[in-house]
Amino acid sequence: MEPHFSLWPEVASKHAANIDYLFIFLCVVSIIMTAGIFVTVFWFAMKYRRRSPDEIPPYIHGSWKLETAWSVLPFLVMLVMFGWGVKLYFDAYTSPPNALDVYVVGKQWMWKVQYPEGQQEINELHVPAGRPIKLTMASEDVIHSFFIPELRIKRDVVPGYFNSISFTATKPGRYHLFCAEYCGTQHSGMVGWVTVMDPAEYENWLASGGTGSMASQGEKLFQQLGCSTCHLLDQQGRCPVLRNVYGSPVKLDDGRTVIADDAYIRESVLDPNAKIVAGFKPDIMPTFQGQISEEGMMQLIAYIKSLTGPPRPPIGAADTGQTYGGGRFGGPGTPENSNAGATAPAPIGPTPITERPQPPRTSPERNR
Amino acid sequence: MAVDTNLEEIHGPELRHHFETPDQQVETSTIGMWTFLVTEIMFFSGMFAAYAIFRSLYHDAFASTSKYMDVVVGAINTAVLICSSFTMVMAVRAARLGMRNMIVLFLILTMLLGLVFLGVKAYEYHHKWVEHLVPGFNFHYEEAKYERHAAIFFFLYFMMTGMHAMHMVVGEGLLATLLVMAWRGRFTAKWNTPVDMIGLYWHFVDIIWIFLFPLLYLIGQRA
Amino acid sequence: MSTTVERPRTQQELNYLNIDYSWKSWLLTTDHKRIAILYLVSITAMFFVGGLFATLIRLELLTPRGDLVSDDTYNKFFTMHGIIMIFFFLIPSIPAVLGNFLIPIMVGAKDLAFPRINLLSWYLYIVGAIFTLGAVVSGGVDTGWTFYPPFSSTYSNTYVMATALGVFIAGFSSILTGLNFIATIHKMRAPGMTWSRLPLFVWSNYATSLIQILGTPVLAITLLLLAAERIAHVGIFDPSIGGDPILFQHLFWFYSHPAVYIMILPGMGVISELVTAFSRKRIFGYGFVAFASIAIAVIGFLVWGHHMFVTGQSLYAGMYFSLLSFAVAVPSAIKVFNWTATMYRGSISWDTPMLYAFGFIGLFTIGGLTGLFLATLGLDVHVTDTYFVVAHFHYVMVGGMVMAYLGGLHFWWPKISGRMYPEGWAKFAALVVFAGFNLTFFPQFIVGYQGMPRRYHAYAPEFQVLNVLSSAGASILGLGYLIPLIYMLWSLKYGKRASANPWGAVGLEWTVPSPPPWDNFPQTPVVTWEAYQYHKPWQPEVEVGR
Amino acid sequence: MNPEPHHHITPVRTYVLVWIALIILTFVTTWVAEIDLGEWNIVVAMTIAVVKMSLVAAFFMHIKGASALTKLVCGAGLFWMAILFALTFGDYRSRAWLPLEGWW
Ligand code: HEA
Ligand code: HEA
Ligand code: CUA
Ligand SMILES: [Cu+2]
Repeated sequence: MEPHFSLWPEVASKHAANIDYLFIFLCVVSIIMTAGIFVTVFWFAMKYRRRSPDEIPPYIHGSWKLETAWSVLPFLVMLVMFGWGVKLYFDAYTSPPNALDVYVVGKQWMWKVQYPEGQQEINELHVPAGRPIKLTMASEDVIHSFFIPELRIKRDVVPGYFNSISFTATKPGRYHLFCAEYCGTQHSGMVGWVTVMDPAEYENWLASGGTGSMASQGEKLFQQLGCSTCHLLDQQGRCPVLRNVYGSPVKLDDGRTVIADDAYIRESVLDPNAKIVAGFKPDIMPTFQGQISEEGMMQLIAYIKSLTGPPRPPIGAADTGQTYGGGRFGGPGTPENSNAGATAPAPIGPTPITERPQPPRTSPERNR
Repeated sequence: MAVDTNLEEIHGPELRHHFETPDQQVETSTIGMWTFLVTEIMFFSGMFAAYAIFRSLYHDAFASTSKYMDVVVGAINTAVLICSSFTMVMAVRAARLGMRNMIVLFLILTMLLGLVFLGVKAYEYHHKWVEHLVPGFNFHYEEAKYERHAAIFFFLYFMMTGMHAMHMVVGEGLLATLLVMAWRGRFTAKWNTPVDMIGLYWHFVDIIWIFLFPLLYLIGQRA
Repeated sequence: MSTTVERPRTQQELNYLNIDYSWKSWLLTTDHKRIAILYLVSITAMFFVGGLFATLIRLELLTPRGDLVSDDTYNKFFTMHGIIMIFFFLIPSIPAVLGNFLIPIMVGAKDLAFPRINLLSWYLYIVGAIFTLGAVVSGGVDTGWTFYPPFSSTYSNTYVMATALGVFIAGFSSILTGLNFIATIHKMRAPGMTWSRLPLFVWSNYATSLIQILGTPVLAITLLLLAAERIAHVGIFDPSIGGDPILFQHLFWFYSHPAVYIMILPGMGVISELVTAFSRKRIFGYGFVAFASIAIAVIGFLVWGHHMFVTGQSLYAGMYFSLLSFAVAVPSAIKVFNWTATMYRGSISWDTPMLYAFGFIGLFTIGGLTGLFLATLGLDVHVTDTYFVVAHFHYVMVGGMVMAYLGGLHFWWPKISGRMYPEGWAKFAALVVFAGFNLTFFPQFIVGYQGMPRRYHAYAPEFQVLNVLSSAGASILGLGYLIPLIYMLWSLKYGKRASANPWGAVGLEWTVPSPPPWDNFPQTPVVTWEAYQYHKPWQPEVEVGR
Repeated sequence: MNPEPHHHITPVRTYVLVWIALIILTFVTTWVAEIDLGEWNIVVAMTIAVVKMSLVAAFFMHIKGASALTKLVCGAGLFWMAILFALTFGDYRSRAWLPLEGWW
């Protein structure tokens, strides 16, 4: 991209425009306040400047009325900022049900992006214009932060957490992707590009590459790791059947009900005893702590997500020489999520806000 | 820390030059000491908060640690510390009455009880080492599924009781100073601020333990 | 016949400076005024060390490519800049120098409540500084001043332990200063010096002390836990061992947000003194201004989560932290409005300290208002961790607190040193600082909103223009700081001798000679007047100078 | 006036009674822990601890009869500790909440 100088970042989504309006509102308030104070100070300083060394100015005690006015009025203005800010905050951090999923893993010092269809990219993100996108993000090592200034969105990518963010880019173009949370030596090199394409182009791009969908890679992993020996696809094995589990409520042995979302599956793999499905015994499944990278984890989740509808035969064979489990740390039991299950009352659903369950989707719909 | 807070007063009954009256001096020391105790509360609250969060997140793992905690020993140690608080307050009372021999007697008792506490604590630490319960250095947890989270418990256990024990050690040092001063007959019914101040410190350390005991020893006893 | 006759020193002329010249009399002093001088010297040194790193940062950022130093080196620069400036310069600046010197005099006491603890806290500061500087010279530290795990606990292989230990120790220095002030203000006030007659500088330092004693211990324990985690590779922050990195952020900001008020409240106190003295007016709404300090200290403890809006903290927690952040802005607003109102119908002189006060009011307002941008949830998502934040906090810390510190230093310099500084140079320097400051940091708001992340060693080329402006400003600013250093030193020997009350200001500190005698007051003063009694002839019932 | 400088002397009897109460409470808390009260175990344990703390503070540390200032300082410590707990827990507890239905 040509370096060009501008004072305003590009506006590439509706949300970005909304943030700009809020920003402008605050600027206007601030300029009025600052100018008001500057002008008053200098006006007083000139008008009442000391004219003789032994001047004695009048005694002014204060005024309740004024004090009340200049406490309450600014606070009312601030309440507007507050409410408006809350609205846009929830916009950025909750995703609409029809959002396209993209999975992002941050590690020192690169961004790895995976699409359910199987494309993988490094330091690049391609998205169609006009469609809501939901990024599910995890970190292999330290805290990073996924930041696209032109879309005015950002969220930390915290090890041990699945944080997510959603946006709908409207303007095709190439935009900066920055890591905004300090993460060590090449923090400033952990940058990339986001390409917003119009939907047709995006379809072409999607079709052009890929080594099999995330779900199929997840399936390979499912077999390599030996999950498939206990979690039989279509009949009850030693462990629960996973078909149609994703996004639906699961009854636990302690009577609670939780929704099987990304975070729940992640926890169940890394810390199998944290939540035991009703009717099963604890201690059967070993922990996979340290054996699955965050990318692998996301593929597994995509696979489990794809297990919908009536029973069907398994896809494809196992051996592509892909290795998994390279992460320095496999990731912990998510404090966020174990807590979620422990505390939230069933009807509301224990799912962290960032991980709202979505209706299971099949691949065809995605390729539209 | 506490040593220094009180050095101020340890140096002598004479009125220091910047005070107007002895009363002012005593009141100032008192507020200083209480303020210091507030900083201590905040110091420990950081750990208590961490403890509370993890206990709520990993409840079962935390409860599973209880079988490695000797409740009887813990309870006895709690009682020992309470007794030492009692002897301490008796020393303070004796100081207020200016009874030199009683001060000395009760200070010695307090120190002895404190040492018993520390001795028992050392025994417990040793036991934990033998049982491979020292995270980072020597940790192996029987129930593998709880290993990671139990390690957090024991990390907090050692941090909290360790910090508490450190305060006890400092307290013993302070008591020793008091003892020497009392022996030399420095405390009178008119001036005995150091006994009072260090008494406050000692009771505070006792209070911390009053919370540590149920939080660390009694989580999963009912199981 | 101009032979100077050495007059025999009489008892009356002895002051805290010339009473004894030995090293021992300085290093073992328990006189609050001498300890203030010890602090003054040490924090000035630390300021220039921090400033050196700032200079290197700005040099690197002249070009988009990371060409001057390597990325690791740059990371160490901003870390050490932040740590030194915050923990070893700004936090002790006004409290430990001006507060130490003035609070006992202002309340009519002979010394702080615990003089030896006061000396101890200086030594703790020095030991902390030695550890930190030791880390700096042995290779530095690169965690950012915020020490976020798991980077700091597991990944960084720099001198994290030594630095954390340094900050830990300096923390106790800060705690002891706060404790001393609280005991002093409660119990050492002269007869008649009621709470409603206290100078606002004392009020604001009282509020600061509250934060120091209530917040700093939490920082101490947090760093201790972090250190334990780093040593033993077990702990509670690193997620790979079951911990939670966000818990660290909660504990860290529980201290560090209130700490930003440690870094502004004393400055607000100074401004209240300056505005009244140079307008010869009672402060408008004394009760409100005094109470606002306490309100800031208390509410300031309820807003720390606004540093964590994008971390994965619950969105609802984000909401209450945001709302409370707006609430804490109200008392700051009250102060700004009251200072302005104080000038109304005053008799305003344009001496240097007042110029700094003008600077403070303007720049703090800008810094504070941009704080509101950051407290606004949706907006913070975009600007957090960008240069917008960097600009915000330099506006409040450098434009606010450093300005107040310089203003206060000029105002009380005659009292501290017994000499006047050169007014012309001082005015010039104040203008240079103001101009340089704005040129340095205003462009950063813009580049921040455009999306330039902070802690970046190399950046996208389109950000260069604004960065060059900023670096240019920084060199002007650096020069602006150098001038006062030079003329202040110069004035120690060549400055005009100051009278007891060169500004015609009221307040107990102006009733004692300049420099004050070692125990401040020959007899304890009895206070019979309100604070800022500029409208009546000033007849304190204390012996002036003799 | 501030009662602290001229301490009045508490009878030994009071101290002994408090001491006995503390010892008894220690046994009670140990004993109650063995009974399964579910969620209430922790509540009971903490209540007893708070009672014990109050006894030590009120009688051994002479908060009872101390100046208002001392009480205030002491209360401030507890209050700030409560702030730390409340706002931190507020985050952890509300992470699982969903936005209101129909936000979109
Ligand atoms: C002296 C230090 C200081 C001070 C006083 C403040 C004051 C404030 N700060 Fe700032 N802040 C910092 C130092 C300081 N800050 C630092 C160092 C950081 C970065 C830390 C890091 O990450 O490294 C930071 C970061 C920071 C953040 C986090 C940004 C991020 O990382 O995403 C936020 C978010 O809410 C914030 C908010 C505020 C607010 C609301 C105030 C308020 O107190 C301001 C109140 C004042 C005013 C509002 C101005 C006067 C009012 C008026 C003139 C009235 C008129 C007003 C209206 C009509 C609305 N600050
Ligand atoms: C008290 C606090 C304080 C003060 C006074 C300053 C002062 C300055 N700061 Fe700093 N700053 C912080 C606190 C402070 N800062 C903090 C907390 C951070 C965050 C760190 C982190 O991210 O972890 C930060 C980060 C920070 C950054 C962002 C780095 C990054 O994110 O990559 C920058 C960049 O411009 C910067 C610049 C400056 C400049 C130019 C000054 C100037 O005001 C300094 C002026 C002083 C001098 C220049 C020295 C004295 C003069 C001379 C020795 C004369 C010779 C010099 C010349 C002629 C040039 N600071
Ligand atoms: Cu990754 Cu910064
Ligand atoms: Cu803050």
